[in-house]
Amino acid sequence: MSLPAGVLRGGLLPEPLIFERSTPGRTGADCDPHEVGGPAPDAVLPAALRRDDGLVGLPEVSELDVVRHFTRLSQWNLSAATTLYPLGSCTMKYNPLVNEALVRAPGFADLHPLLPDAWAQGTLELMDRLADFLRTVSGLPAISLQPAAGAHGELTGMKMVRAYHEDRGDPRNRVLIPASAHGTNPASAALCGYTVTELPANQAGILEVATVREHLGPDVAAMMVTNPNTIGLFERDIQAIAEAVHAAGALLYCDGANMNALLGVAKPGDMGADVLQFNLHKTFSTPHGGGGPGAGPVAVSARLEPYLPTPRLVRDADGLRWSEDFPKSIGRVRSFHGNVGILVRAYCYLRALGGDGLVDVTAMAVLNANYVRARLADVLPLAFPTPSLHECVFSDRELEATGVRTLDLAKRLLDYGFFAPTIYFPLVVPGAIMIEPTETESKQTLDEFIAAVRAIVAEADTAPELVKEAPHSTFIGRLDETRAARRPILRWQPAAAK
Amino acid sequence: MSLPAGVLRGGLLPEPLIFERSTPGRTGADCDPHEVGGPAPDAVLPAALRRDDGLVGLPEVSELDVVRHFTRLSQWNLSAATTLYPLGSCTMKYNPLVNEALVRAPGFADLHPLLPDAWAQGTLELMDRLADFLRTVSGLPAISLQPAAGAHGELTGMKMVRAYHEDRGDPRNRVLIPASAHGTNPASAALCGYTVTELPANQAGILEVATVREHLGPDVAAMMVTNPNTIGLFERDIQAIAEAVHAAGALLYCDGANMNALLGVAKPGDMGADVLQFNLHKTFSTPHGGGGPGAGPVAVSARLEPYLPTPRLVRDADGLRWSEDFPKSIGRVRSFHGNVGILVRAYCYLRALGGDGLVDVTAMAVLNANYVRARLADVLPLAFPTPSLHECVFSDRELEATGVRTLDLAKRLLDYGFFAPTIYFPLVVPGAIMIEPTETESKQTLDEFIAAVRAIVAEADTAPELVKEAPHSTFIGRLDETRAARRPILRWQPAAAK
Amino acid sequence: MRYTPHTAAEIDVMLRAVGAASVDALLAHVPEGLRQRASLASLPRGIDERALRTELASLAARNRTEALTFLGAGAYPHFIPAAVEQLAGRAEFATAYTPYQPEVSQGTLQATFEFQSAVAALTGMEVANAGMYDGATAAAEAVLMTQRLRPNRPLVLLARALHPHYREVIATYLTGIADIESVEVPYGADGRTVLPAAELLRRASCLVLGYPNVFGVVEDLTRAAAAAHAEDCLLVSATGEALALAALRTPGAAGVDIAIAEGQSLGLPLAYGGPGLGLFASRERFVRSLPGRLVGETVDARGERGYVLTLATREQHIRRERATSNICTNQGLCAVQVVVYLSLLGRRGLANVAERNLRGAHALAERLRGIGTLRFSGPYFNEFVLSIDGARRRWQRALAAGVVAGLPLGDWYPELEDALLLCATELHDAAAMERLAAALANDLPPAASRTEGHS
Amino acid sequence: MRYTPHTAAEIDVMLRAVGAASVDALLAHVPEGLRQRASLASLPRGIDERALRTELASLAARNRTEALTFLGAGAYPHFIPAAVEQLAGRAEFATAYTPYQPEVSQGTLQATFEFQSAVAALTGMEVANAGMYDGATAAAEAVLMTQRLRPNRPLVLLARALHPHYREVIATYLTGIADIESVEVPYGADGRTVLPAAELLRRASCLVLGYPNVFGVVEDLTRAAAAAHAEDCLLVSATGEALALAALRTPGAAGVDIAIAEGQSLGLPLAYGGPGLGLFASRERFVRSLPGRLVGETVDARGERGYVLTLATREQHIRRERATSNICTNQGLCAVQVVVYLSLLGRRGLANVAERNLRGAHALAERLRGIGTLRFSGPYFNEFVLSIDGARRRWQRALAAGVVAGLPLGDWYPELEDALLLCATELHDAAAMERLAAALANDLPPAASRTEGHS
Ligand SMILES: Cc1ncc(COP(=O)(O)O)c(C=O)c1O
Ligand SMILES: Cc1ncc(COP(=O)(O)O)c(C=O)c1O
Repeated sequence: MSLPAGVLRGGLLPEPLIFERSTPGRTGADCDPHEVGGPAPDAVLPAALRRDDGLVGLPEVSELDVVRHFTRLSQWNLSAATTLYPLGSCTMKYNPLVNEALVRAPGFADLHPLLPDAWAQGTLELMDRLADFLRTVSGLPAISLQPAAGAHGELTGMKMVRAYHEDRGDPRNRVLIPASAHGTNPASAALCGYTVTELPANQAGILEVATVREHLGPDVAAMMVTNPNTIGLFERDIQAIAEAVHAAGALLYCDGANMNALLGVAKPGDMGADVLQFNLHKTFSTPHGGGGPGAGPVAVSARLEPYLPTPRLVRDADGLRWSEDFPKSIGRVRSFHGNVGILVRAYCYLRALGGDGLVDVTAMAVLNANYVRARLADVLPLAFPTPSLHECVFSDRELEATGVRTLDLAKRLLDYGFFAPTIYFPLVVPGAIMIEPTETESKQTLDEFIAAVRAIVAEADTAPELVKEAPHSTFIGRLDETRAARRPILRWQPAAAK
Repeated sequence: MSLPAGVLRGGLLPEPLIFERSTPGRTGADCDPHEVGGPAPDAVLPAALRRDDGLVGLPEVSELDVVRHFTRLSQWNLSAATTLYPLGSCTMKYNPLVNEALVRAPGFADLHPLLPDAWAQGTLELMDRLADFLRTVSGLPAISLQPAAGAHGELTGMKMVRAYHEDRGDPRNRVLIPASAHGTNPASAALCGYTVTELPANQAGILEVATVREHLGPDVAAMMVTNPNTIGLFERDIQAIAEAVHAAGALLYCDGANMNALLGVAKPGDMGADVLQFNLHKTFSTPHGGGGPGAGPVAVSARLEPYLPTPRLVRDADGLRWSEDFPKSIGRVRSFHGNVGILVRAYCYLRALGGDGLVDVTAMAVLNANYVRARLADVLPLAFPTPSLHECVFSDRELEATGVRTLDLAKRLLDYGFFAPTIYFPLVVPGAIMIEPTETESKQTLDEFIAAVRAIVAEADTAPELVKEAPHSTFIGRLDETRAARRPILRWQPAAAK
Repeated sequence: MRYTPHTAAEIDVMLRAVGAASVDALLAHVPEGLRQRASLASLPRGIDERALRTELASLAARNRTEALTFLGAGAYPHFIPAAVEQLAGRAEFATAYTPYQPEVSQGTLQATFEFQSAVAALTGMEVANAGMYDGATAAAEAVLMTQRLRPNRPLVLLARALHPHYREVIATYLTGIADIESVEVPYGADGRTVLPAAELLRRASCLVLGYPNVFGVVEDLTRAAAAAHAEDCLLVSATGEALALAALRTPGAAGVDIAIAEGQSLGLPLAYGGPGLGLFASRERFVRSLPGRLVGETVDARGERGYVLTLATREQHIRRERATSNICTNQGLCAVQVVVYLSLLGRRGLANVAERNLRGAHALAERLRGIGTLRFSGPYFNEFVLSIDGARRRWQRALAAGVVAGLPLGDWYPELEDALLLCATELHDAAAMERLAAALANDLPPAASRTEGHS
Repeated sequence: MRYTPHTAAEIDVMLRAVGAASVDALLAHVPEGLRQRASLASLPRGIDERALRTELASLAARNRTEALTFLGAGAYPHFIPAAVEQLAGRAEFATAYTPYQPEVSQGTLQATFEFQSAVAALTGMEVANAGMYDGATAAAEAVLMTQRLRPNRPLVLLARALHPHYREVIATYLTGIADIESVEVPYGADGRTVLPAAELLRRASCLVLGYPNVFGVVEDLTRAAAAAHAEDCLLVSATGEALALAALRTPGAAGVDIAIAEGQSLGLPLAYGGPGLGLFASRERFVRSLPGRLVGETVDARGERGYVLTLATREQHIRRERATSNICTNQGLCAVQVVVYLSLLGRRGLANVAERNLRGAHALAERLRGIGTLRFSGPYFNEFVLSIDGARRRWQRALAAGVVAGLPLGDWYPELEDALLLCATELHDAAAMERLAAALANDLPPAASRTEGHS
C-alpha cells in the first residue's frame, strides 16, 4: 500500500514552498508603524508612486512556520558539515565554527561602511593584516580586497591589465588561455573586451612554453594560467612561460583558485605572475554558502599596482584610512569595501593556522589527493599520469563498455552518502571526474570514499542499471534537467496570476 | 540488490558511535599545558593519586569529526522546530529563537554564581522580575526559583509541607493524590516520607469533593492536585476541595505543569493552593532539550512562606541580594540559585508576551485542543465527554477489534511526520492517547495532523498490519525495547575491555 | 595540527600506499628554485581558539558601532530578527556549495527558488535570478544586458542622481567594451532626474535611474518608462534601499525592463558594506539574456516536484567567453537569508516596517525644520537631503558628541557642499532624533560641544 | 499575536467545528468566581523583539562579567570552544523532549548513550546514568541510593570538607525520611578527611567525600574505600570540578561505589550557577538501584543497531511512589553539550587542559608565596586555600581594584576566617596572576588602592 503524500521519507520531512504555507493576514514578525509618529504614506507619496497591491506574492506565515520550513529544507542538503564534499577545484574544506561566531560580533556586524575611518579602525586593522598575509603568501607586493568572488577578482585583474596597456598607449586585444581553464577565465577576459585564444596542453597535461611562444604576439595583452592547473598538475614551465609572456610585452595572470596546493610550496610572485586572484572561500576556508558569498582579493606586481581599484587602504599617522588618490586606478568594482564578513573569516583562519599551519595545509591536501589517486588508479583511468598536487582527475573511458557514464557514477556516489566530485570539467578530459579531498579529511573518510568508488565501479559491471538509475537513497530521485530548461518555471505565482 | 552498509537512508546519513570514529593520538581541541609554567603533575601528585590510563575510553577525533557526528545525529530527531510534537502534558510549544540568542550573551553566560551580589544585579533584577510575573500568574505571594524541574519543584513543595506540619508539632504522614496524577507526584511525596493514598475520579473524570472528604483525616499532610488534571479537565470542585483539605488541617499542593490552560483563566492562589510548582519549560516556552534542563519554581501561600528554600532574594537599599536569614527554611534543594539560563529564557518569553499575550496563549491553546478533539471524536472515543481545556485524551478501545493498539497508532503517526502524543498516560484511561497541540500550532498543521490520525484509524480497518508494523518511513525501524532491558548495554566499551 | 587530522602513523601508511618516501617527495616536481623561496616562516605562528577570540574581541572593540548614526547612502541599518541568522546560518546551508547535484541540494535549491519568487513579487517583475554580488555590480550587469538586447546603441544614460558607487562600477565594467559611451543625466530642483531628450534615448540601450535615487528621492519610473520605451530604450531601475520597494509602486508596475536592487536591507547586517546581495529582476521575454544563476522547477524520476539549476547555457561554465556574465560563485547564502527575512515579515510585516521607515524619516525631517531645510522637493522614503549652513563643521561637531549626522554630500556632489544626506529607519526612535537635532543645532566649537554632553 | 498564528477568520472556522460561540465559551465551565479574579491586566504589555533585545542587553550590562575573578568553589570558568554550543544548540537537539519515541529520537538517544559511556570512562566506573540536575542533587540521590542498598543502616557520613551546598542539599533530601542521621566527618591539617572509626562505618550506609574536596584537596579514595568496604559501608565520591578527573586517579580505580560530579566544567557556561549537570556513575551490579534515566543499546525490526530508554521500571512514571527517584525532566541538553565537549577535546585535549589547570594553580600558589601561606598540606588540583591575615579586608580591597580574590572561606567555615579559596584555570594567564598578587599584597585602605590603579 502506498503511503499518502506528505509523509516522512526515510526520516526527512517533506515541505511545500513557503508561499504554499501562507494564510491571508498572518505574519511572523511585525513592527508598529506609528512608533514615532510621522505622516501616513498617502500624505506624502502621490498615489502614482505608492505601492497598492498589499505586497501580493510575498508569504504570510508565522515565525514557527518559518522556523520549521527552513529547518526542514536545510536537512535536505548534503554539506561539508555533514559529509565529504570532494568537489574538485572548489576546495570544500572544513569551515571552523568559531569563525562563524566571531564574525557575528556586533563590533563587526553592525559597522556602517561610511563611518569615519577613525571609527572603524578594528576592521581596517584586520583588513590590513589580512592583506599582509595574502601578500606574503602570494609573493606579490600589492593587493585589493574589494572583489566579491574569484571571477570578480579575474575581472578586476583583467581590467587592470587593460588599463596598464592602454596607459602605455598599446591597447592589445587578445588573451591566451589554456583549454583546461575554468570558464570564468575566458568569460572575464571577454568582459574586458578581449578575444580569447585557447592553448592546448601536451600529452602529459602540461602547458609547454613552446605552445605559448607560438601564440604570443604584439596583440596579446596577457596570458591567463591556473597553477596548479585544473587537472591538479603543476605547470613546470611556468617561469619560462612568464619570461616569454613578459618578453612579448604581455602580462601573466595567475588564477589563484588552486592556491591550496601552493602554501609554502611556491609563490605566484616568484613564478612571474603580474596579477593573481585569491578565492578566500576556497583556500582560506570560508563557508561556500550554497554558492557564495565568497571573496576574491587580487594581488599584483609592482607594475600593476597603480591600477588597483579604489578606494585603497593607506596608513598615516592617524592610523588606517581609505584613499581615492590613485589617478590611474581602474576605479571601483563594487560598492564599499568588499565582502568584509568573508574577509573576517579568512583572517581568523589565517591567524589561527599561522605560517606553520599553512604549510601543513598544503602538505596534507597534497597527501590526501595523492592517496585517493593511488588507491583508485587501478579502477579508474587517470586523465594524465603526471604527478599531481591537491586534486586528481580521472576519466570514465574504461567504463564505456558498461554503459555507465561519469554522471551515473556521480549520482551513485550520493547513495553512498558522499557529495559527488566535479564532473565533466576540465572540458579537455572526456568524462572528467575531478576529486579534491582537501586537507581536513581523515584517512577513515577517504578510505570510505575510496571503497564507495571501487564498489560503484564493480557495480557498473555487475549491476549497471543500479548505477544508471541512481540515486536511489536520496530525498528525491534523479531530476529532469531537460524539462526544467525547456519550459522554465522560475518562480512561484499566486494561483490567480497563473 | 541490497546496498552496502553505511549508505544514505532516504537522505539521512548514518553515523557510528563517536568512539568508533577514534584514531589513537587524534584530538579536536587542545591546550598547551605549559603556558604559565608550574610544576608537572608528577611533581605534585603522588602516583597513587594520579590518573595513569591516558583517559582510555574517551574519543580521539578531529573537530570536523565532531561537527559531522553531532550534525548527523541531530538530524535523526524530530523536534518541535521541525514538526508538531503533540506530547500531552508536555506543552511542546514553539521555542523562540531570539531567546536562545539572548541567553548566550556573555553578561549572562559568564557570570559566576559566587560573585558579590552587587556585581550580579542584572541577573538578580531579571530573577526578581520573573518572580513577580510568576507571583501574579499564580496568585500566590512568595516564590523560589531554585528548583531545577517540575519534579524538583514538587519535592521542594512537599518538603515545605512537611516542615510546616513539623513546625506545628503535628507531623502527618499521608498524602492524597488522584489516580490520574503524574508519576512524579507520588514519587515526590514518597521522597518526603509520605505514604500515598490514591483517589479515584468520578465517571466524568472529575475528582469530587466527597471523595476527598472520605479520605481526609488527621494523618493527611496534603492533597496534591493537578488542575486542569492530566485529562485536560478543569477540577470544578477545586475550591470546595481546598476548603475541605484546609478544614482537615492539611495543605493543598497544586501541580502547575498544566498552567498553560490557566493564564488569565484562573489562579491557583484563588483556588486555595498553598503551593504550586511551575514548569517553565512547559508553560513559558523554554526548549525541552531532549529531556531538560527545565526549571520548576515553586510558589507558596503566606503560611508556607517561612519554609521556602534558601538563599532567598531580598531587596534593600543597595539593591537585590541573597539572604540565608530564614531560620525556618527547608534549606537548599540544589547548589547555587537555580537553572538560571532557563529562567532567562522564561523571562524573555513572559516579557515579550506581556499580560495580554499570556491571556491569548491560553485562549488559543484551549481552542486548538478543542478543535482537535472535535475533529477526532467521531473516530476515536474520548476518555471522557466532559468539556476539556488545553489537551484532550482518547482511548484505543474502539480499535480493539482490529488488533491495532495505541502504541501502533503512535508509531504510525511517525510515518506521517508527526511526533506521537503521550500514550498510556494517564494510567486511568485504557490505551490513553493524550494530545496537547499548544497554542503555537496553525490550523493547517492541526488539519494535517487530524487527517493523519483519521487515515490511520481507517488503515487500522483496511490494512492493520501496515499500522502494527509501523513505523516504515523513519530513519530506523521499531526498536526492540524488551531486548534492551533484558541484557542492558549501557555504554560503549573499548574492544579490549569487552 | 589545527584542522588537519592525520596522526604520524596514518601519514606513514598513506605514504606507503602512495609510494612516496615523504610528503616532501610529493612536491618534488615543483621547481626547486620556487620551493626555496616559498617559505612562510615570516608569518606569525598559529594561535589557539582562545587566543583568537581574545584578539578578535579587541579588534571589534576598536570599531565604534555603539555610536548613533544616521547613515544610509547605500547601506541601511535595520532590525534583523534572531531567527533570520540562525536559520540561514544552519551548517547545511552555510557549508554546501553551488547545487551541482540537485538530489542532495534541494534545501539550497528550493530556498533559492523561493528567493527568486519573492524578489519577483517585491519588484513586481516576472523573473529574478539567484542573486549577484551587490547592487552596484547588478546595475553594471543590467547595463551590459541592455547592450546585448540593444546591440547597436552606443550610449548608456546614467542619472547623476544614481548612487556614485553604482555609476563608478558601471564605468569600470564598461571600460574596454568598445565604443560604448555613458552619458550623465542631470537632476532637477525636486531632486528627480530630468528625463533625457528623445534624441539621446534613441541612441541609448538604457536609461538607469535610482529608485529611490541617492538623494532618497522617488523618481517617476512610469513617466521615464514611457519616454524610454517610445524610443525603444530600456529602463533600468536601481534601488539601494530595497525596503522602499514595499512602499513604492513596483518597478514592474511602472514598466521598468530591468529592476536591480541592493538586498542588504532585507535581513543582512551592515558588515562594513559586505556581503550584501544584488537583486536582479526582469521580464520573462529577456530570460535568456539574464546574467547569473537561475533555479527552475522540474520533477524527479518518480514525478515528485523538485528544483534544479537551469538555463545554464547562458553561463560561463558552458558558454565560456560568450557567456552572459562571468559570475560563478554568487551570494547564495545571502539570498537564503533574505528569503528567510522576507518570509518572517511577510506581506504585512514588511509593509509595516516600510511604513515605519517612511513615517520616521518624515518625522525627523519635521524635527529638523528650522535647523536646516529640505534640499529637494520630491517625495522620499527613509532618506533625505538637508541643506544646512556649515554642514561639514556641524557634522564634525556632532561627531565629537558621538552622533554621525549622516553623510556630508559634498564628498560626492561638489554642488551639495552644504548638504547632509540623512537616513532614519525603524532603529531610530524619538530620543535618537532629539539627539541628532541637538547635535546639529549646536554651532559651537567642538571642544565645547563635548562638555555639553550630547554623547 | 506573538507566536499564536491564527487569523480571526480561522478562529471562526475552528469555533464552528468545535460548536462553540466564542473562545470564551470554551472556558465557561471554569467557575465564574475564579475567572473574574484571574485577570493579568496588571502585568506589563508585551514588547517586540527589538525592545526585548534592548532590555536584555541593559540587564546583561549590569552584570560585571568583565572582572578578573579567581572564584571556583563549585563553579569553574573554563574555555568552551565555539563548536560545543553550536552543535549542542542545534534546534533538533534543543527542541525535542524525552525520547519516548525512539524511532524519531535517535539523535538524542545516541548522544546520551555516548554521554553515559564518556562519563563511565571519565570516572572509571562501569555504568553512568543520563544525568541529574546538578552535582549536589546527584550527591543527595547517591546517598538515598546507598540507603536502598544498605537499608538497615541509620547513618550517613558526610565529610566536613564536602562542599557545603552538597551537604545542605543532602540534608534537605534526608529530612522526613525516618531515622536517618547524618554525621559530619572532620578534616585534618592536610585538608583531607580523617577517616571515621570502624564503629561509625559499620552503622553507615555510606561515606561521602569530596574529590577534590571543597578546599581543592585531593582525598585518598583508595584508603577510604578500603576502610569503608571493610565495614560494608559504601563510598561515594563527589567531584565539584569534573575536569580534575582527567588528572586524578579515577574513583573507579580507587574502588568507589558511586561517583557523582558536577559536569559544568565540561563545556557548560557558568550561567550564574545553572543549568549545570549532575554526573552519576556506579557499578554494574547496582544498576537496578540507580536513579534517573538510562539509555541502552538494542536493534530495530531489521536488525539495525539503535538506542532506547531502558530499565524504566526504576522510574516514577512506572513505579510511582516506589521509584528510585522522582526525577523526570533531567538536564538532557547539558548532557549532549558535555559529550560534545568531551569528544572535541578527547583523551589528549582533556588531559592537557587538566594539566594546564594543575600547573596554573600551582604557579599561582608559588606566586602568592610570601603574601599568604597554603593552609593545607594535601595535594590539590586547580584550587587551594590561602591563609592570609586580614583575608576579608584584603579581599574587599582587591574587589575595589576589579579583582575577585576567590572566596573568603569564613562564610562557610568559621574556623577559616583568615583564608581565601582560590582557583586558577586555563583562563588565568601570568598577567592575571600578577594582578591578583598585587591586589592581595595591597594592605592599604580601599580608597588608596583605587588610585594606585590595580584595576
Ligand atoms: C580554477 C577556478 N578559477 C576561477 C573560479 C571562479 O571563482 P568564483 O567561483 O569564486 O567566482 C573557480 C571556482 O569555481 C575555479 O575553480
Ligand atoms: C502533570 C505533570 N506533573 C509533573 C511533571 C514533572 O515535571 P518535570 O518533568 O519538569 O520534572 C510533568 C512533566 O512531565 C507533568 O506532566
